[in-house]
Amino acid sequence: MLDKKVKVKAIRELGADNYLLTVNTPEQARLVRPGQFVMLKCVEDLAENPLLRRPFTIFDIHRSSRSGKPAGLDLLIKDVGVGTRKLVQTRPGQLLDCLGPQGHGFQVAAEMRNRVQLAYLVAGGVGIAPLFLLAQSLLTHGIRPVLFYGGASAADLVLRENFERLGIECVYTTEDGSFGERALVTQPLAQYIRSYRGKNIRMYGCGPWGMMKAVHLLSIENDIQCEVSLEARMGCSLGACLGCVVQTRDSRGEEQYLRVCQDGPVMNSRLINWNTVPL
Amino acid sequence: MLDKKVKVKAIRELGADNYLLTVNTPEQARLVRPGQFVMLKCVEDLAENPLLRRPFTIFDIHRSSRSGKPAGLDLLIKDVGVGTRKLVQTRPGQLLDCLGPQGHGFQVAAEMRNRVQLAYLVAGGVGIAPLFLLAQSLLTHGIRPVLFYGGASAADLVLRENFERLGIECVYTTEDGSFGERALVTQPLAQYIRSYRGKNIRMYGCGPWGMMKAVHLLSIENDIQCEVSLEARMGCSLGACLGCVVQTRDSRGEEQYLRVCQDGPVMNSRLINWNTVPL
Amino acid sequence: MTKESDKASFKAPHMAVDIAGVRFKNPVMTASGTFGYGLEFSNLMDLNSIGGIVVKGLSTAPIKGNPPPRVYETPSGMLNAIGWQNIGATEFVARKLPVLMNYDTNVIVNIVGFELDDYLEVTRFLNDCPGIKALELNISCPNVKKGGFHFNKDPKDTYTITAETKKASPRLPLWVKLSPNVTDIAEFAKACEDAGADALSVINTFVGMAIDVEKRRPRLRFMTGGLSGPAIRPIAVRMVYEASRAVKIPVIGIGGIASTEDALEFLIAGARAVQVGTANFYQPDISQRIALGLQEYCRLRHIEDINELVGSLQPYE
Amino acid sequence: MTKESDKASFKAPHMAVDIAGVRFKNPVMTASGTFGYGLEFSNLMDLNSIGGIVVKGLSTAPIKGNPPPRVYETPSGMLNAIGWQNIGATEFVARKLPVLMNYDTNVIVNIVGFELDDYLEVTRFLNDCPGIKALELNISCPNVKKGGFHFNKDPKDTYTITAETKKASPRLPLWVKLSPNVTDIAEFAKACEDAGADALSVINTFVGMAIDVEKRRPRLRFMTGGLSGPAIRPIAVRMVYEASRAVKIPVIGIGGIASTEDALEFLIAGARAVQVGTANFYQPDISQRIALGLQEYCRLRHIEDINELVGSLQPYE
Ligand SMILES: Cc1cc2nc3c(=O)[nH]c(=O)nc-3n(C[C@H](O)[C@H](O)[C@H](O)COP(=O)(O)OP(=O)(O)OC[C@H]3O[C@@H](n4cnc5c(N)ncnc54)[C@H](O)[C@@H]3O)c2cc1C
Ligand SMILES: Cc1cc2nc3c(=O)[nH]c(=O)nc-3n(C[C@H](O)[C@H](O)[C@H](O)COP(=O)(O)OP(=O)(O)OC[C@H]3O[C@@H](n4cnc5c(N)ncnc54)[C@H](O)[C@@H]3O)c2cc1C
Ligand SMILES: Cc1cc2nc3c(=O)[nH]c(=O)nc-3n(C[C@H](O)[C@H](O)[C@H](O)COP(=O)(O)O)c2cc1C
Ligand SMILES: Cc1cc2nc3c(=O)[nH]c(=O)nc-3n(C[C@H](O)[C@H](O)[C@H](O)COP(=O)(O)O)c2cc1C
Ligand code: FES
Ligand code: FES
Repeated sequence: MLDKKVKVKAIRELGADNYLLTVNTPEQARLVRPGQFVMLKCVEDLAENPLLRRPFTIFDIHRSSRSGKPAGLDLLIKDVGVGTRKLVQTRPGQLLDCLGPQGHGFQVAAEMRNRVQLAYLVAGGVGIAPLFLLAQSLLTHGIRPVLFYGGASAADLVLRENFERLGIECVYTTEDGSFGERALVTQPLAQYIRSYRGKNIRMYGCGPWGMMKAVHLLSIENDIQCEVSLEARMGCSLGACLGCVVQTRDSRGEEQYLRVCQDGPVMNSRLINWNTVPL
Repeated sequence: MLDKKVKVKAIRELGADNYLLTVNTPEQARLVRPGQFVMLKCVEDLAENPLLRRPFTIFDIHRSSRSGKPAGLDLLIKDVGVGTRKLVQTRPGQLLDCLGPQGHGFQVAAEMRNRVQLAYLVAGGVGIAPLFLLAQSLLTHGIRPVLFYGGASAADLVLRENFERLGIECVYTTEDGSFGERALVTQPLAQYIRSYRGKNIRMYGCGPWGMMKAVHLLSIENDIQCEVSLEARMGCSLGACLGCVVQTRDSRGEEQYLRVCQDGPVMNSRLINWNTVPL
Repeated sequence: MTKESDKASFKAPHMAVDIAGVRFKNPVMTASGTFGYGLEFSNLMDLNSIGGIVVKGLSTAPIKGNPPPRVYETPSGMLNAIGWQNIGATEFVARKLPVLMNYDTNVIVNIVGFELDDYLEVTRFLNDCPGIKALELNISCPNVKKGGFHFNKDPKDTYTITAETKKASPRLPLWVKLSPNVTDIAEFAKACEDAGADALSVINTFVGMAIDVEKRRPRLRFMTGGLSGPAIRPIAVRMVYEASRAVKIPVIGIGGIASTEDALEFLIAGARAVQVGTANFYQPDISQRIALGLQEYCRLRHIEDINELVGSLQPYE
Repeated sequence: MTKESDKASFKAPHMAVDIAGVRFKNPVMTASGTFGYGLEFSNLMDLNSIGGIVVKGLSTAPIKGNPPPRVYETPSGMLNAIGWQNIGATEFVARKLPVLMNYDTNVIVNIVGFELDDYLEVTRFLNDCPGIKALELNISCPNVKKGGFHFNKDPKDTYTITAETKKASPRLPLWVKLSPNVTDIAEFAKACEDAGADALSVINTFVGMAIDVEKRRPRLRFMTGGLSGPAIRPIAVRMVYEASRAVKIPVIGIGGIASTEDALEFLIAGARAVQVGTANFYQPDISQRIALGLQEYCRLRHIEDINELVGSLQPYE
């Protein structure tokens, strides 16, 4: 984990208030594991509002076009409030405070090769962000990812071409039917689970609390290991403020608050007490 | 007085942290009298720090190059803190909140023509700002302005060409002797006063409290009417908050607090209790 | 959606609130000391658009106020130590009130004093003036050396001054404006209610201080000043919540309101109406915008009467 | 300029301060709850660069804390209702303290409890642990339903708990951390001094509240939370000024410090040292930067000893 002043290399509008922000930071880029995030703030007066940095998942590692070596980070940012608005209005050359990579990412280990055949990646909206590095990692380990990507409307399904370019199967759903199936993303997911019963499958999800809860329930019903990436309001991302906790239950059923920033953001969905109020 | 969202037309660096900011605002430009000011804030989130707008004197009326009609305002801004920094970092096209023209300006009346021969304009640093429109107005009324312009160093004597282009006499002083006489501005001023004794003279000043106090004392010694433009921290500029007051004495010697924003910024120097602490 | 709620979306929501028998066309007012005598803003907004104007604190005779510097900006807030400079109640009634009465909005007068008798004198005088809708007793201004503030340190003193002032204003409703610089605001709220106050204004400013580290001098000549602005809003919302639960009389929420959403926080916490203060300085028409914004909020959510919002906070179980 | 002052500009200024017999290499510490157990920041700054680290409030046994959401950002500040989640003093002493002791900085432990006995138990335990330089008695955290906060509502209770805790820590200096949610901080400061406190930490957070106006629910699950950050700084500076004038024991200034200049305000107001809180979250090495900044300030102004600044405010006559 490093704290760097990084330069904005590019900022691309993706529609539906989404932006792809690329920052130059080779040292940080080299450390990234799938599912990790960085904390960003515009470098101006330290006293600017909002005070606190904001967490963003690392969508992809930006590589030098010449050497192919890690040169920076691609971040998907949806403009939803005052902090994100400032970030999406930055221009190339501007400096950002960037702390990371932070957090506990997805478990994709060498021993999964040959044992796990399929991985269902489930995304809602900007929840797509952690799944791209994950998909690449799964492919490296010989595991076939299938993407289930849901949004309110076609415009919300940003960056889907990136997944298509990996040559993986992608299933899209929208609430208004403007693209893919008119359904919640869990509907095709449930069908796939039924058709591929018997295979050794893993599930990975990132999206709104309600969607993740539904994904978790499917994983329980079908006895599939499932990891989800969580969101929480963060103070520090360092494990120090204890502001970002989620209610969990350990194997003995003991309630405990775990820190999304350090014990997560990716957690086994069984750990989580899904009957709590999200942020 | 109007409250407008105005567009930055140009911003020019003048050196020594000074900038000339031009904003488009024909309606406001038409109302300006010499010595008046506007309250500016970058239009972003209303909640941005600093919260309060900042006062800036109107240096000149920017005129349409085609019609010659008032099209906007030229403002001299010195970067001294967080609010001015934000303003000098604006770019053409950006919007500012602009309230004004505000305040009570210089007294230059038709009846002064033929009665007053000379006007001594005394400026320290950005105190030059109100004197340019004043100089123009004096010339219109057939009164000869002489400018006494002091600064720490040559670089502080910004926009002096504008006065020279009016064809008026300009006397420069710097503390380090890098331009003009190495002196306080009041030294040549005192000499001029001595040499032109007998003429009907007026004095007008804008600059640091200490300089204005010295100018005032010279005016008293020599029985010259003197108006100064004052600075104060302002809340509202509307006369409502009573935050911007200066301690004054009326003709009967009664102490009273007058509002720099409405009763000033230009006041007869004899009104002011110069033994008080400036902001 | 039922037909009723569809119809409701076409009906303008009911925005009026009642405070001690006085009708306010909407729950938005401007706070004392931040809106002058009202007329300073008449070119910049429509004074008819808001429920009321609370004018600058008035004493019987004019007060000179504190020496400058009187204001200083702090993170998301400002300090002020104006020190009750005002033109005096007589001058106000003679020159400002007649003009203000041309507007269709309620005029409330904030009253200040050094000793109990000062308060009673100005109260008796104003009680007889037509055009004033209520008096707001200011015992919470921290910016005078000897002054009403000492009535807001012990609930017993608060009780006494409220009861006495109430007797002196038989015609006009009496609001008491409370200081946040206390351990338990509910205690003071109850003391006012018991003493006959008709409403509470919650809150005045926090006592604060800023220092020029070069000169090693206070930024304000008076040394301390009252902290206002968005910085204090979270504390103000909490105090409104506590005060409004402690009493039956209406509470008017004040402190850092700068947007419709801010105003809604106070209403939902329990305020019957709100006052906008410091924000008037940097956005002179903000009170009008908030009045419109509240109406829009209700309209979009099919809330027929803004009073439904008051105290509608749903705590977690 | 005399020759003396010319020479002084080459000498490094004396930056150490003494608090109840303990030497701090400089007056900058990190505030409890905002710096974890210190080690979380060891990759991001040099822990040896600051005078001390006040670790997260500890109880004898671990505490689970409050349900989320626990934090919410407000203008120039934040609300938190962590609720004393901590690993317990035993675990701290076994696992964190030995690592912290490798650094050349003072470790201070903030202690929390629900009842007097809880405080005494953890105090007795920590009093015997080498590597701890002082205890900071936290009776001012507003974020637990039943908890030490009630000891900071009446100076008599503050006196009692301070006196009892002091008896339980014969070896370690006892600092008492005060709440700003009181009418008169000087009264509480004096109660602590009379009860034998060795120093005062001024201030903890203000009780605040924020509301989600769409859901009409509190933003924090606990309903209220503690307001910290630059927003509260002007009030904190004033309280440090008042407290330091009321007592002879050292006062440690806390509240919204985010820059060297902010720290200087507190020292000049009367603080012997300062603690940096919320700013650690958005600028993890800020305490180190402030420690350096204070040295630079003294050097440039030929101040030979930082203690000269303490309480050096020049009020206007
Ligand atoms: C580990 C992690 C990874 C994330 N990755 C991404 C990402 O890759 N792309 C992306 O666009 N967003 C991501 N988010 C969410 C992002 O951090 C928030 O959208 C952002 O903090 C909102 O800041 P704001 O100031 O714009 O919003 P605010 O004005 O503070 O709030 C606006 C809205 O955003 C919600 N919000 C605020 N803070 C958070 C938060 N920390 N997490 C979730 N929602 C929040 C609020 O509830 C509110 O509805 C991530 C969050 C976490 C915790
Ligand atoms: C009527 C009037 C006309 C002015 N005209 C001009 C002008 O034409 N050009 C120009 O550059 N400046 C002018 N000023 C000064 C300008 O308003 C201040 O420099 C500005 O407000 C500082 O804001 P800041 O946020 O950058 O500084 P801050 O960070 O708030 O403070 C930095 C420094 O500026 C000083 N300062 C702060 N506010 C004021 C203030 N209201 N007046 C004077 N000094 C202040 C402070 O004492 C401090 O030393 C004028 C001021 C007034 C009252
Ligand atoms: C410059 C200024 C002057 C004030 N004068 C008065 C006053 O005369 N009487 C009063 O009761 N409150 C006065 N107040 C307090 C405000 O009415 C209000 O209670 C306080 O500022 C909090 O609201 P805000 O945060 O919206 O400003 C004054 C506030 C400011 C900033
Ligand atoms: C997230 C958080 C947790 C805190 N936990 C504690 C604590 O355990 N014990 C304590 O005495 N103070 C605690 N505090 C209060 C701080 O130590 C400090 O007094 C307060 O935040 C004001 O300083 P600041 O404005 O610099 O943050 C906490 C503050 C925050 C923001
Ligand atoms: S964000 Fe501070 S502990 Fe997780
Ligand atoms: S700035 Fe408010 S009265 Fe002058």
